[in-house]
Amino acid sequence: MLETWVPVLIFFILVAGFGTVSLVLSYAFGPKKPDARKLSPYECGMRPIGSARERFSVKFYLVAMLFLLFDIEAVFLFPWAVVYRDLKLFGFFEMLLFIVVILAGYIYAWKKGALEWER
Amino acid sequence: MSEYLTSSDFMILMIKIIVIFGGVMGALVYLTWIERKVMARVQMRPGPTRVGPFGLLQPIADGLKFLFKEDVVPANANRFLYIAAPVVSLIPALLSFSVIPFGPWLQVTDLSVGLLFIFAITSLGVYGIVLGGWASNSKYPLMGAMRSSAQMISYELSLTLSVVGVLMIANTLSLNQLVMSQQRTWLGFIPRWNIFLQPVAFLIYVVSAVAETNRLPFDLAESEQELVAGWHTEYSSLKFAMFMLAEYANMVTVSALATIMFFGGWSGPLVGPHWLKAALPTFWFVSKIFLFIFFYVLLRSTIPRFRYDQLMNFGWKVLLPLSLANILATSFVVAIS
Amino acid sequence: MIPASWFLILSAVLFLIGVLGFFLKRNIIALLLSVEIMLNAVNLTFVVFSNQHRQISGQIFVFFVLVVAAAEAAVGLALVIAMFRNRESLNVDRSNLLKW
Amino acid sequence: MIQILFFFFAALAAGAAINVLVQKHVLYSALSLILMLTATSVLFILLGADFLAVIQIIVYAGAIMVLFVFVIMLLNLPVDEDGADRLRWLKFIGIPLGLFFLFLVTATLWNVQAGTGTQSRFVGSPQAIGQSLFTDYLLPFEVTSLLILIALVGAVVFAKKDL
Repeated sequence: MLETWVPVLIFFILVAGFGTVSLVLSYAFGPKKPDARKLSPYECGMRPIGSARERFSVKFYLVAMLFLLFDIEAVFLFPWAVVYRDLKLFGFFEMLLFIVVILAGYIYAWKKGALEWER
Repeated sequence: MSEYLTSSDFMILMIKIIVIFGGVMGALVYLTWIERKVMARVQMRPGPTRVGPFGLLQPIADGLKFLFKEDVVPANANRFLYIAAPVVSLIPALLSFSVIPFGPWLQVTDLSVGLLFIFAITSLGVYGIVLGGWASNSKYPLMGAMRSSAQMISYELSLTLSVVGVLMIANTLSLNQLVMSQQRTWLGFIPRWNIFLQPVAFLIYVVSAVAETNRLPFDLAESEQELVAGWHTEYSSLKFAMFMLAEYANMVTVSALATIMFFGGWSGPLVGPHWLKAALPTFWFVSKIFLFIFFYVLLRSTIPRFRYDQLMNFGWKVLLPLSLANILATSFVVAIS
Repeated sequence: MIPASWFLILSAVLFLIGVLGFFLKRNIIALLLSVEIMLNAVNLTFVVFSNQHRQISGQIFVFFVLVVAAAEAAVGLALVIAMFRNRESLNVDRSNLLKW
Repeated sequence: MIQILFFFFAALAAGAAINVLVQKHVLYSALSLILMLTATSVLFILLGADFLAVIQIIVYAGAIMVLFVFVIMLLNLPVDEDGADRLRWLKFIGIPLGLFFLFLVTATLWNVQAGTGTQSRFVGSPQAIGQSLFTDYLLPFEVTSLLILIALVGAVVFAKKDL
């Protein structure tokens, strides 16, 4: 089975090589005439005000957190789906229970406004 | 070890890798031409015409231009991450072609977990965007990157969940076997494609795929009227081209996955002499992918952009429950039948 | 062929790095990262023994470890955010209000 | 050949793990951890756990670390303020003791050469894992859902300011 992964490794080396070579090429061929204005951050011609790295809304955390927890659920669904033929109705009910419990959390998050983007 | 490197198996493998890599790179470069032509036609313009017949040499001219452009690294950018980000986003995008079956024989390797391998690889693509935006140390890129990554992970979820219904029918994660499971026909002429069994999953998949690849109408990351160009505002020369290449590669990957899972992959009528029978599957596969891409471009040129809150609400409040309901409904039907 | 002990030694090395990180770093996010290193080292051990004993159970446990890691990261980082709101610092030594 | 792969990825994992500790900025630590996770998942493949290797990348690198990176960017942390810590001296005891521990483990394991890890491949296919997970480990699996529920509720409560 390990043999099936060897081509992936070769392909990876090829792709990584391609990426690196194109970086080197653009470094080698491009002209280099930097000046202060050119190297300043893009602000539609204005002088940048303050640092770019501001703090973001906690929304982004909530989205990533919900994604993480539902991703875990999805990960359980994959092995379940491939053996589903053997599990039959039993498998349906075990997954129903699993999903219902997680849906409770989903509804909670919804009710608490974690899914609202506007606020 | 050394006998493996000189064996004919290894030679065949290398030929396959070169054919697939070369073909994919050529196709990606020419996708830009197709996109510009189709968009131009929709807007009653001729599109590129100057370079070569029908502007066919335009992508090559563009490539050369990218190569000879100045390679700017902004002064207060985070140099290492700034340079690494395009590579980080390009590698996963191209690596997924190592498992896609372009035909019964034309596949680099058929992993037993091929589908999940693609999901795993594409989930790493987020980092290229996040790091690109963060390392630029500029406001528009950072906002674009945060938006884009939040959008990508939200829709990645429904993308992953929409596939589960198909897996319940096919019971395999190997992409080649997924295609094989759709070979037969109903009543002798309707192909046994999963789209007829899983229409809801297919709809969810298509919507999520468009959002996942940051294409219009979901290109909130680089909505040019608000954020200039999103996370790659500060990028120039070949680094910018690499981001573009990664975006197009992702587009082809999701189209290829849609074809494999819902449209029978490389299956199609086989006629004619032997050499034609060997070549036709690849032709069918590429044509199906092309149809998807065409649909993408039409979508881009016809539908206006969503608002960001609409987008996130749609993903979390409509697509996610819908895909869960689809899974439960499918499993119930499969269980009682 | 790779002896199982090599994997186990690597796992011990990784676990040790995690432990050291947990003791030596002061940034709370770095502490959480160190915990992830330790969990990962344990995962490696589980897989080695699963391979060794030809039993799938070890790999199933890795699954559960993954869930625990995810839950830990979700709640831990929520705490980090809450803490940062109150203290404007992530140094674990600065959050000493419960201490006397 | 396979040994070379092992050494390369083992060194990569260990080096990346050390780099997590060495880096001053926590974003670099997180990125280094992603590298370590990827290297470990290659080791999983060497051990025949194909499915787990992929799952490890999906969950760890693709979700957990995304969360970390988001939080790091969200808070826009200043560089690690290691300053005058009262636990400075820990370094001088901890590292030697840790190395001693490592020596003990290595010495013990070195003598147990009998078991060979990757002689015949034992593949953790998704089917095998599914069969076991949904029959023998049914109860832990269902309890897992409770764990996820609790984590979700807890995280929402902690992170939302105004409930």
